[in-house]
Amino acid sequence: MTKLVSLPDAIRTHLHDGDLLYASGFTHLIPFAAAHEIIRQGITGLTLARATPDLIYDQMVAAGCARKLIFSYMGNPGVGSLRRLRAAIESGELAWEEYSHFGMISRLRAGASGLPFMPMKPTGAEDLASKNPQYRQVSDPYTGERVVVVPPLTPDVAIIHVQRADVQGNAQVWGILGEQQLAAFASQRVILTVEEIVDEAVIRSDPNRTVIPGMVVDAVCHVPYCAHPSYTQGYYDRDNDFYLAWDEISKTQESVQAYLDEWVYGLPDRQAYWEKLGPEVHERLQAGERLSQPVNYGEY
Amino acid sequence: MTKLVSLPDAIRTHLHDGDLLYASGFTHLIPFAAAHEIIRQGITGLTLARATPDLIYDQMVAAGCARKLIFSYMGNPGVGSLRRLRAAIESGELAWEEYSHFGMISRLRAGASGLPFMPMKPTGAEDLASKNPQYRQVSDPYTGERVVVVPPLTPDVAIIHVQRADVQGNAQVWGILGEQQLAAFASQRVILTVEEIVDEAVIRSDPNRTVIPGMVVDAVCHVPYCAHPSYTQGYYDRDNDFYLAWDEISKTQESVQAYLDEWVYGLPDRQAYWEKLGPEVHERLQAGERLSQPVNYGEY
Amino acid sequence: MDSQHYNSQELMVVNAARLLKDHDVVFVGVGIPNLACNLAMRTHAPHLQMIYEAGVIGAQPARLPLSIGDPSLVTGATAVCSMYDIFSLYLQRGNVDVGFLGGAQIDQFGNINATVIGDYDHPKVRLPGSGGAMEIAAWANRCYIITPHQKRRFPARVDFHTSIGFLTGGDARASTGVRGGGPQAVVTDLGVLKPDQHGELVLAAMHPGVTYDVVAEHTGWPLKKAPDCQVTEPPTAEELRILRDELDPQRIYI
Amino acid sequence: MDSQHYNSQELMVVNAARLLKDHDVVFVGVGIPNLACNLAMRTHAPHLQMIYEAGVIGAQPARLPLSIGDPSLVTGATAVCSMYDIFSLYLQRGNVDVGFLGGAQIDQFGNINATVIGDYDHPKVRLPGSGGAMEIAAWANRCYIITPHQKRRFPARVDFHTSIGFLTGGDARASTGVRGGGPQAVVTDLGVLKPDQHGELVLAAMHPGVTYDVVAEHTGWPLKKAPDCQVTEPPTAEELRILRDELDPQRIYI
Repeated sequence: MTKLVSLPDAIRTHLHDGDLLYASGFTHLIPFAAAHEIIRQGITGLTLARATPDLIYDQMVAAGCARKLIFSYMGNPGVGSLRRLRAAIESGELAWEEYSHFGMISRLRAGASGLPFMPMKPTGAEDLASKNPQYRQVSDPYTGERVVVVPPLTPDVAIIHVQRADVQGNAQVWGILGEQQLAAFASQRVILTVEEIVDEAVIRSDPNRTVIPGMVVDAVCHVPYCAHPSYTQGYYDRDNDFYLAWDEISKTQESVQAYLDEWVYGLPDRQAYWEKLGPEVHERLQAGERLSQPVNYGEY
Repeated sequence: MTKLVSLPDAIRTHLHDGDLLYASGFTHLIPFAAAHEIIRQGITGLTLARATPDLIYDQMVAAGCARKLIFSYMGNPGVGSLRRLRAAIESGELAWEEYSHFGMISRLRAGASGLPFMPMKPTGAEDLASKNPQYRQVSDPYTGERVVVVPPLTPDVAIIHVQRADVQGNAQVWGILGEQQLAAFASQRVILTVEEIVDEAVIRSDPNRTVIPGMVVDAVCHVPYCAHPSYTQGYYDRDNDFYLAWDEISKTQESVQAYLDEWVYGLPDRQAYWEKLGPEVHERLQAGERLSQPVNYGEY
Repeated sequence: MDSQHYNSQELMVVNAARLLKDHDVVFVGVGIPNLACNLAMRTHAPHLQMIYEAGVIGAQPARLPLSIGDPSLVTGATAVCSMYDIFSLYLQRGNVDVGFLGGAQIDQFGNINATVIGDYDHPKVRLPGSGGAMEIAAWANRCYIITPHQKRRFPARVDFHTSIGFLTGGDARASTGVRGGGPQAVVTDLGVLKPDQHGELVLAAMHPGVTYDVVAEHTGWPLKKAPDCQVTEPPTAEELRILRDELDPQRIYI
Repeated sequence: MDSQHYNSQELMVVNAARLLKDHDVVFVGVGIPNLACNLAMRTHAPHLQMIYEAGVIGAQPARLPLSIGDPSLVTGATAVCSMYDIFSLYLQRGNVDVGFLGGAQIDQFGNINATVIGDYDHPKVRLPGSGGAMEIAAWANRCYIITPHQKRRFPARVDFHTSIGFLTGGDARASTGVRGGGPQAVVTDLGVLKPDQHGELVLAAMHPGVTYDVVAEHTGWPLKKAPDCQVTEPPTAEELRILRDELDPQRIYI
């Protein structure tokens, strides 16, 4: 039973104004093509959750999609600041809710596991908890000591980019795993963007590689190069030059608008975006070949 | 820095009378050879923890190694009862502490994660909790509802069988994963028994396959066929005939003693055991070839 | 092929299979429940998905698995995950539609004892214990029980609550906060019991040729008869053919 | 190769590297800490193990990683795990010996602010926030901070506790129940600060040619001098060669 649909159709069907969205991927597999489609569809009022908002949410906030941000590290990784987010927070335009990485991921772990909360050892740093009432405490019933807890995060929609999946949404991921699996299980609806659609037999040849089972997936979209300027391990490299360039582009709302006009509104889809990047970029981002050695599952 | 030692040396060095031992593996990768070595060395007073005690603990209890059992399902999987354990519990000779599967595994999850407890949704079945004071409750600080919790399990020693590892103990597992990873991280000392020692380059060709990192491993023992009569996915099959045969053997302490005399005390090591099983068994347990399709990690 | 004659095991498998719906996600053990799922998949529920507590999803075993951890379940499956994940991400999260349960005792309110006969601390008969049953009974959307119909298996009250049905009936189950709907049917070799609106198991159907008196005689509480008590359709020739020729040709479980 | 001359970055990398021990498991970011670890591995700590908060263990990157999630960290690593697992199984469990920290402000007691300048709700300057720093500061056995020595970076008290050092000193840190030992050294371009027995950062060493007055002038509290205050050994020719020729030939961080 195929769940294969176009990315515009998947966004239209599953994501609505005002939803809580988790676009997943820790530096790796960030679904930029989906963000661009959301921007093109003019969806607004979203609460955007990600451990690391990265450029993807800097762009979505600049485009007016969001009313609130839930995050744990708001930097341009390896470069510096996320200027549009920072400006929106400093000006009071954007609401936010903040965690440490482990607090954020523990929220997803609770959401994915159907748990009412996840405990964490205390860190002694209480300023953030004093500003975020979602951080609470319980008493350890074995020792009487204080334990910090966070509640489940259960997004309306997760968008998750993966290397390969079959048309039913059984998805395999390698390289940095981030929060891909937890985001899928925590969310009400799951849109998968897929670098390569493969036959079910490929998935079944290595079931331990499957990170997300089709049963929790609502839509499967075939979107090669979806993750640029982030990357897809084994398919293309991280575009560090663009991460640096964004530091310039994002200095003013005007230059961001010009970027969006040219690279988002001015293009129909990711294929056009990738072509527009041109052969020099394609060449620079090529990933060579370094194959895993196989394992034997046995014929029983 | 190699951690390669013989199994007798690893047991002698790391396991002591009275220790809490977790011999890992959920129907798959059960380290029978290690249990036989422990029996041969006459180690006693152990607390034996396993979700499914299986034949491995039935044998160890019959051999007098244990004073207490921690478990969640005490059956001979697919066959029936574990007769020696049952007799030892019914006669009052063996202390025990009992959980459901999720309670047991949550204890390992807490132990492996450095958490003071793990929460679980209530199941309404309170008879077990009323008999086991390790089950406690906390109040959910978000809803006021009751949440069931269990404390960390942190064994003195875990023994974990894996398909392949390098000499530093970086270990890869496929097929049923059970509690292999959690047992390793939860325990103070980890003995790895390994079906196949491979070059570090094999491990590094597929880092996502690594379930246990060398940094938590104390000893690496090369023990082919360690898991018989359970199995090692892709290397040999489960010996269902022996699981059925054990139902007969274990009917009396005398027949178990005869079994131990012939198959444990009467043999120096696993190699002798495997040879004694003979070509007919070898043939019957052969696993055919069904290889995983490779993935590309990329040359960057 | 003799479709006029069938044994108790075949009768239970066929009636259990009919309770499953297309697209159900089923938490399944070995033996009878496994056969019931496979029969449903080959008849009215082709999209049924089986998951095993060992952490295997979408198994396509080339042989009849003899334990829930059989290697043939893994080869060719769509996914494998750890035991913690199968219980948390799948079962506790609410991703399981159907669970199968069994035990030495099932009582008037569908509570099950698989732990002990007699006193817990000084057991007369020590049984295997919960395994995953405590959680399956609480968190699967629906549960089914398959068991031969014998009076000692159906006491009015179980000695020990390994897993719960409707406790003492009424809103007792709901008040515990468990999410699943509890046992929806007990399939036996005499008929099918289902909970009434108070959670009490009543006779919902009898197999062809079985009388109420016989079922009542084999039940440890005064068994009520549902107002719309049915007679089950006998196994069809096709159901028996699949079961005998395709699923268990060596007659291990049937 | 000019080993008589070295810049501030090189000086900090070399002095940070010397704090690492063989067999240390280090939770490492990109940039200076990454260079320090690699330098230590090529000199006195060949068995040092680097883990990244992205979930990578035993990386052997073929190029200098530009983000903590660089694909070159993964290819050829010994293990990769999820973000939840790296924080729970490794960091919270106590498997990390050393963490590196940084931030806009470091105070007298080694507390760090990487969150906000001014009021949290109405920020004057909004900084990136904790990331994993809150947990690293609490749970790694030892922490090191590497930062240029500027007065605005070393206030007496931070505006916001993103991660803790010794709080207000004395037993304040211990009473929070955190397991790690806290910041053991702050390596700057002027020298090295270390906590005294009360948890106050004092001047433990000055780099060659630096005077106490200069360091004190760049520090936002009355800086005490440790009784055994040292002068650091200048970077050796070999350290500089490895750094310049092998680790950062393109001079991205040095």
